Amino acid sequence: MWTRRVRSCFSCSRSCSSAPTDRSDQLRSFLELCMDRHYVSPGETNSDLFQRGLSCSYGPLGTELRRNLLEQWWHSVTRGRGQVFGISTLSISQEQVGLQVVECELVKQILDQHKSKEELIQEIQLLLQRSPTVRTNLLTGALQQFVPSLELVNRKLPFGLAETGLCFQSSISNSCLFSAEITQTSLVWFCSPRTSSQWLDHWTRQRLKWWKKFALSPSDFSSIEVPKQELEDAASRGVRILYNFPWGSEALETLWSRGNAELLHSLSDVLQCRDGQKSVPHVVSISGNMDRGVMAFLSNSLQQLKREEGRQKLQQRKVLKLHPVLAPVKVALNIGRGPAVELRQVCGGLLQEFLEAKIFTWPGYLETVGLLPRQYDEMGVLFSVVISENTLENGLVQVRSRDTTIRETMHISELRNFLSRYISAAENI
Amino acid sequence: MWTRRVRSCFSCSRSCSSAPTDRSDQLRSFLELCMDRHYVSPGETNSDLFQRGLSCSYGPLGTELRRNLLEQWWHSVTRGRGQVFGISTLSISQEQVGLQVVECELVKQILDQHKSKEELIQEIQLLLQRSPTVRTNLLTGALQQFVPSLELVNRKLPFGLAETGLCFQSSISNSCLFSAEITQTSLVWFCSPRTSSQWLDHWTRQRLKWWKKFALSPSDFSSIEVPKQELEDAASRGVRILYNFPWGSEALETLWSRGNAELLHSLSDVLQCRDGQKSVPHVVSISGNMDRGVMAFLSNSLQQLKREEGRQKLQQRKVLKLHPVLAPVKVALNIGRGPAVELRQVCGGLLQEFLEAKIFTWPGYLETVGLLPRQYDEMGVLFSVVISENTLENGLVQVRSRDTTIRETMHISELRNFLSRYISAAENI
Amino acid sequence: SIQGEDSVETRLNPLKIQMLSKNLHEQIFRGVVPEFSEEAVQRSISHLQKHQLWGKEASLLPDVELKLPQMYGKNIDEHFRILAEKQSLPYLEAVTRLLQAELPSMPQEWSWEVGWTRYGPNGETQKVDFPAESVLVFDVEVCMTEGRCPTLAVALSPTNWYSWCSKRLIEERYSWSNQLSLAELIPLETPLNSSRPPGGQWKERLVVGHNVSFDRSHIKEQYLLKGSKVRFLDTMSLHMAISGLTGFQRILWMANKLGKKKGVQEVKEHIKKTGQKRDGPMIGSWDWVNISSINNLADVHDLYVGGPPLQKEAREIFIKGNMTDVRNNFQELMQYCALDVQATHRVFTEQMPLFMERCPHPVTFAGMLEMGVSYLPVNQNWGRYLEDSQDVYDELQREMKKSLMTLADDACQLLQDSRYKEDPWLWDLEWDVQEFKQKKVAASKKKAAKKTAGKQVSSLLPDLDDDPGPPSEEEMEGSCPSRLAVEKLKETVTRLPKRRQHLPGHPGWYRKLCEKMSQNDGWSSGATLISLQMRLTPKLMGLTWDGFPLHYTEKHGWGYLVPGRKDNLNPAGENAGPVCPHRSIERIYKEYCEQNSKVQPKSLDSGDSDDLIWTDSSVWEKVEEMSSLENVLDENGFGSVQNDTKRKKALDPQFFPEESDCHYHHGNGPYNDVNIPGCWFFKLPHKDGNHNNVGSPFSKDFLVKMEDGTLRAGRGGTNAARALEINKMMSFWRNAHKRISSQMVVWLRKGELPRNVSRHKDFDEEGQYGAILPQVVTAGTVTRRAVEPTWLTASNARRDRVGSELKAMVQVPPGYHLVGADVDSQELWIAAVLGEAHFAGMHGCTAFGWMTLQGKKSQGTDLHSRTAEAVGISREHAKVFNYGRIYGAGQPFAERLLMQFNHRLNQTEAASKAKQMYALTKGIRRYHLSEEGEWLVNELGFDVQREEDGSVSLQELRRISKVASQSSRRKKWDIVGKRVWAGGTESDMFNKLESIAHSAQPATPVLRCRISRALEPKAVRNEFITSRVNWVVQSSAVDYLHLMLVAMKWLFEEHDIDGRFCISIHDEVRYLVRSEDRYRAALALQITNLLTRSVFAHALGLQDLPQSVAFFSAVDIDQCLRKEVVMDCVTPSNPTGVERRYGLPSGEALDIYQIINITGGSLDKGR
Repeated sequence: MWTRRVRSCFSCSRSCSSAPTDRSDQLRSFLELCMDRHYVSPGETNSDLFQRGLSCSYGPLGTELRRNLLEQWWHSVTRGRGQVFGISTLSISQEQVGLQVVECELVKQILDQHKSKEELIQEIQLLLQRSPTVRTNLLTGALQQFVPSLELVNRKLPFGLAETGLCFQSSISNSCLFSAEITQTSLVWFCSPRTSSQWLDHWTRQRLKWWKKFALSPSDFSSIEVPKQELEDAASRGVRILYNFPWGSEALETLWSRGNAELLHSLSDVLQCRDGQKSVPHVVSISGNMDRGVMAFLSNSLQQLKREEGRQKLQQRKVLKLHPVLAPVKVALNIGRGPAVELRQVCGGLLQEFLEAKIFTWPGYLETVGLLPRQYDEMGVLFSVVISENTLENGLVQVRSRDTTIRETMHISELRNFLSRYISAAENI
Repeated sequence: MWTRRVRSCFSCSRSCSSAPTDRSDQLRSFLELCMDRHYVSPGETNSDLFQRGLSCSYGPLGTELRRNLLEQWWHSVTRGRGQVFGISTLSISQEQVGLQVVECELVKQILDQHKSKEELIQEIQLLLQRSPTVRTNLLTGALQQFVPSLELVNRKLPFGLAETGLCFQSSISNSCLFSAEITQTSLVWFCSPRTSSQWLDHWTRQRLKWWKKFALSPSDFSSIEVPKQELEDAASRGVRILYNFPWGSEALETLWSRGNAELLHSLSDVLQCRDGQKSVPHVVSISGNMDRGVMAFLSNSLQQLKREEGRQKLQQRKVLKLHPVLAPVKVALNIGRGPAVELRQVCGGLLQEFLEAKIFTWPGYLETVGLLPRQYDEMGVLFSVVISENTLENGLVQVRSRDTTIRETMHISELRNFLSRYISAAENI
Repeated sequence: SIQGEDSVETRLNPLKIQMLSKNLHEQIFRGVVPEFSEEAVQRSISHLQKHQLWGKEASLLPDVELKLPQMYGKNIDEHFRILAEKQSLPYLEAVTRLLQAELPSMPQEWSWEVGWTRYGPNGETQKVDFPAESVLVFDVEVCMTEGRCPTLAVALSPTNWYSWCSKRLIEERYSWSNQLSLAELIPLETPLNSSRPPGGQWKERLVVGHNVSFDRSHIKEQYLLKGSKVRFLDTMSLHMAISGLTGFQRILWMANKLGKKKGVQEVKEHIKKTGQKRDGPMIGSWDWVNISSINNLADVHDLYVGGPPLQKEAREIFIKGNMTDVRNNFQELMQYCALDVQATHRVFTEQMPLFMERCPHPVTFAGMLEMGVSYLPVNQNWGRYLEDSQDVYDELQREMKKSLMTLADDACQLLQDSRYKEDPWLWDLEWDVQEFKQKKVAASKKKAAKKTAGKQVSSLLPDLDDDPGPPSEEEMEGSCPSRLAVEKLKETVTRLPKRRQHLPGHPGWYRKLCEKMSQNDGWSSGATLISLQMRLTPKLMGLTWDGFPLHYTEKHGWGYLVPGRKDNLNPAGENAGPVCPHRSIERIYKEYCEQNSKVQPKSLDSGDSDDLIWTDSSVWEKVEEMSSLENVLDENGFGSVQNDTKRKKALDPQFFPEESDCHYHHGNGPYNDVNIPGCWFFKLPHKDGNHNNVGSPFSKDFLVKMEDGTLRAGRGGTNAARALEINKMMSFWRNAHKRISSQMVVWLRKGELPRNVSRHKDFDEEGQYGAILPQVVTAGTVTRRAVEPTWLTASNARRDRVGSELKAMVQVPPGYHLVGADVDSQELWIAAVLGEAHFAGMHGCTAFGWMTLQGKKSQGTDLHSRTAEAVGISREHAKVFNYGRIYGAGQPFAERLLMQFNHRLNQTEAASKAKQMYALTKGIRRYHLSEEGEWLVNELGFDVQREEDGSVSLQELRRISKVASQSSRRKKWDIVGKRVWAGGTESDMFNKLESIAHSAQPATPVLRCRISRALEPKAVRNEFITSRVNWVVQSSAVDYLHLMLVAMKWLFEEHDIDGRFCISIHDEVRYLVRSEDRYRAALALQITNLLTRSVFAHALGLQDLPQSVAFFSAVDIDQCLRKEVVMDCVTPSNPTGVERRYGLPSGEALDIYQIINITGGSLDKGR
């Protein structure tokens, strides 16, 4: 008789009792997974950027995940209420603070001109004055769009301006300038002073809800009021939306109730001759770091299931249980036993069908990219479909679910519909 | 009897017989329309950027149009074939050419330090060496992703890497550095040297087809081989996809058959000790300027219909006949006669329904943003729906089509389905 | 005004308890100086010494010097009589008018017209603004399915009939606003579109109705912030006061009415519920059934009026029908409503004399009128609260569902290699999978699979020859062959059965959790049907009890498996079904032990988990439930004592024979009829006793066990634990949201608000201001306590309960404050003062009284600390015991509670602890011999050991009884006379309570309100004693409240304090007061408390009052309703607290000294 003693013990990777070394092990294994499974491009500098919540070079799956995330953000913010308008502002401007973009050649020319020290300094200063700056946030651009947008809403409050885009950061370490970019999201909400605190609460709830919606364990997302001493200049209140990474909490999104000082400042030319001060709305700004968001969802959805097999062999099943809407690859097509050419043809047809229905499909049937179920699980692929001999005979395919690991038989004609409905159903939960 | 003589004269704004002043009039009126209808943010510098095919600050409709265009590009390139992978690379790198990002404060510190001229020059050079550079194209990043991607395709050719993102340009005019950003699309295609020219032709055909698909008058899009003398260093052949603007043709997308020199260069560390040269694939690069693409489609879809009213009054109907897939606003909801509160409630419900179905809807029923049919036409809104008394009684609504100006009666329950199907049908033509 | 310690004002009684300062005592007790006998003082001192309380230091309070308002009458009781009579005079006159009236005859035809119609004596009709008479019998009907707008109403005055129809009834419209405005409510005092009475004068008028608070909530003027002087009399409350039934009696009454067959079943069910055994209480006397009834109008009518029964069938149309149905049956429904009015009138006519006779004190009547006009101001934040709470609730629900779905998904993995067979929880689920069915077709010939070429030679770079180049133009244009291939294959779909199988590849249990995919939009994927209540959920979570996996059986409910059983390790069972993996269970438990040996076991008594802080009503409910059992045990005297323990032994599973027992684990079991190889089955403990089955380990009672780690999730990591946490967070809103969101809020327009609100600087044009009228039944229980389902039972805000900030959503309009206070340990003091009057007529003479007055938490001399210390439990738990005892709960209650607090306690330990506690507090039962007994003892020349008071112990009694039966042929001698308690801190109190309860006509000691006829000894003899004992204290607390209401009304009127009664929740009163008058109102409240306590002291002949209870420890001046003025009411739905979210700053909590400081001790305006 076939006997094997198996004990399974479900344990989450985020168990709190783990020692520091455990944690760094966890982190390393997490980063390796991200690189191995094409979320993040390989390379130490790159994974370092990723880990610090900065933009890094993403692999195909990471690129798609971030796209999906940004798409969901955009949809939830601009489509959730009628009065939010998407805008797109420039990432370089003519203000002379922060990070400036300088044409390398021009500097070299100046340095090469054998002028006096004073002239040199003067010329360089002139050059700097004429050089543009890259943005560090999306807020400034949105504030400048306040006046043109007023017409859009017939001067009625409240309304909001949404934008996503790259922002730049600099930090100096070892006297070396370290520049980095971040994929930011920004909603700038204009409202009456009386309601600004309520709106801050409203948006906090909405945003937190949004993050939780896609999470495997939503309780890792939380919001926290910014302590008084950490408030930025203009802000009267601030809230951070945090994700509890295994190595500590980090802010994904920050909401500020900024009053109207900055808006007043940016309106200074327009308002000069009017008694406008009073009627300048208050600003609630919501800005998110979607690079860190990508990391949060990857970290959140990684489930490590330990199972002890009979002979003391410890196996670990890693599954990236990304929300169906976020998961970059929805389905993988593979071939099983049977005549390869014909099976591949069927797969090609299915691939076409799925791609047209905008279902991101992994062409696992091409021997170039075929993978094992374990690998698909680590990639977070929702379903892997096996087309085999049997399919050619009676149209039946095997569909393995990432979440249950169960293989279900389905008819080929019903696959696309099943997948579409599965994904759209998940969106609505 | 109601008599009105209407004469409509379909005439394209790009009629060739127009005099130069006519053209600049046309251009001005086109730019005004773009600004008035929230495609482009107002301001002269901004419209100047737009006109030059550079990124500008977009209004809500322009933002959405560019999003739609990029989405279509992405879909067509990455989903069309199995072997194209989307990637996302960094926009700043450590190479010391072109546009450098410098921390303003650091330069000022150096200049303030009262050092000797030599020291000054040295320090500034050092600073420049340590400062990162912003990218001017997406190609370089893609070439760096070649090696990690090889694993993805199990070392099989051909395959491609797709990316969209901001790139930066500088031009020096009046000894002043003029920096600009462009929304670029890039497909970098790796293939065998043998097939590279074929692939160039293939992609030219595909790309041109794509542009034409969304055009009102497709013949304004064309492709042209780059003359030998204009070829870039490495390239053996080049093709430009042009749009014939009223003020002349400009390139929307450029395809190069680049050989393998650049790839070899970027692989130099990896390949050092091997005889790799021969087996390094050739590169076909396809890079597009989507800011100019936006302008091309806006210009292409603007139809100006003159009509003479009874008493010699000349009216002009301007319609932005954007392709249903690209049109930012698909439908506008308005209220007609009847109890405003209840009608607004119905509109609110419809708005929710449409937004959930991802149909961008203009909440015209809010008195803040309600517009006239003429204005909707100028915005390129596909349909405007009027909810009135009648709707409350029997659920019937009036649906006015942008393209036919005809008002059709429809039942409220069938609206969403009608819109969805109208849009997706247009996608497949 | 505050005097130093050794002032001439300071007065101490002989027991060194500080009394009222001299000036106050003189003003209140009018110079009557209490006198004490030396003997009484000595008796008190030795009693206190016995309980280690004599000589304890007590610090003195500063004296209070206050000029009280002019008082009436000879003494304080007369003062209150005069006040109450004056306040209720116009209403009593109205009552008289109604009672004396010769009623007009009922109209035959009702007028189909919006608004009020008056019917003349000859059937002529006239449209009027509202009925003008000063007294009305009134009934409103609402078509429930169409919102809360009143539909029609009938009123009857001594001279005319009236009818009222709503606009929504008469005018047909497509849709109506779901927000009610004043204009849509029924006017009784003002014309349409006006909120002022004609002539500007509000008149004192009386409205009578059955459950009139419901009708009141549909009356227009009642929503106005100030003005109306209409008062309400509720025939249902009058009935409760005259003939009310206890909860248990109500069930018995119904049983009796419904006839033997059905009735017996109901009783059985009740007995089962309350955990009694088949030989439970024998209800000996059923006399009370005929002099009482349950509360509905038909039965009340039948009781007081008799005659043909009321027809209530038409009512169904209002409950289930729509407006069209009402229109179609208009005349009939009007008639129905009018008949109810007529019946109410008849009931009232019969009740009123009875009520006046049984509750003779004018304060009772005046207090009930005042109680009937509660008013809760709300603003736009109410809507926000409802939205936020529901939103957060839905969010949590989704999260919980998600966690559970993940658990289900994860468990599916056990299907592989049949690993589920070794799972300690999931081994007995249905793991079968189905075969995929397809219509048969001839098998096509198999094509040989071509082997693909061997693996590519691994090299860094690609092979350039692989690139086939771009597809040709034709390939791109023509229809793709692979698409065709797929389309072709799709045709085989015809071979599938029409009805698709539902997830054939998934295990049976999982299949049941998934929705079938259908064409409609609602389908969602995954195990969406799973819920916490399902039987498999605890198993999916891998719940363990003290380390043992949970297991469910049909017969015994939830329990757990303890490994190690050897007698049923029968290998034959292999094919019979799933086999228990007892080795896995062993391993699980071993691991648990290893883990726990590392960690210090937590204190068994986990302390201040606030789930144990029950509301008064919930403690009483429990006591009442259990007391029906105890009645018999306790009151049938010594005879049954032995029997009782015997019976218990036989029935309680604890006393199962030892042989089948598990040697290392003690619990509720084992139940060896559950035959699981290798394991014993133990049941989870149940709060109502271990013979009850546990239906779900997620019920409220197990929350504590989860918190202390007894019950925990064994796997699924955060998912399971989080699901449990969420379950807790959702509990409040789940139970309450229906009631809360259906609260009827009426928003007032600007013109309908007083000018001081609409012109206040904080008035917000965009805000909303309105009110909720809680539907308070002024005397809703047999103790005449008020009853209302939402506000009177609302718990305080708790950090982990969604929506529990409910009370704080009652928020004042601009320019107003809420002024109110909790009566400090009201019931304890009432009980204590009764005992003191009984024992030595001195404040603080009993140990219990002394602790109530002088006890200090800091010195451990207060009641709860004492109990806690004596029994070794937490102070919070002790509180529950103490209240329970005073409510009349006996030892078995304490036993059960002890075991519930600490399940590791076995029955013997619990019993001994309970016994110890009761001996210390309540004391020991002693017996006085009856005349017969005395005669017998005398005859037999028996030497009896007696106490000073002549009582004998139980042992002594048994001895006498034994001797008596031996020496006489008579089988039974009735030798027991009075039973008393002795030796405990509370013995005298209980003796007093019992003496009241046993008296022929039990009445409250202060206002002399008699107990319901259905509980008088005449009707029930010696039964329902617990209820009667409880009634003494509870009903006196109601007297206390009525006294306060009367005093407050007097002070408000006398001193022109602009405010109104808002609500009273148990021992708490709140008034809505103009902000400028708030400190004077606070002083008024303090004086009210002083006078009320003094009435109690006066009525009990004490003629003095201890300083420590004379004033409220604090009066709260606040802008919303909350337990403490500094509470921020942070909950998951209000995460930032009320201050930040709603802009509500902390209120002030002022003691008497602070108030005197602010007001200068004067109630006068503009001091």
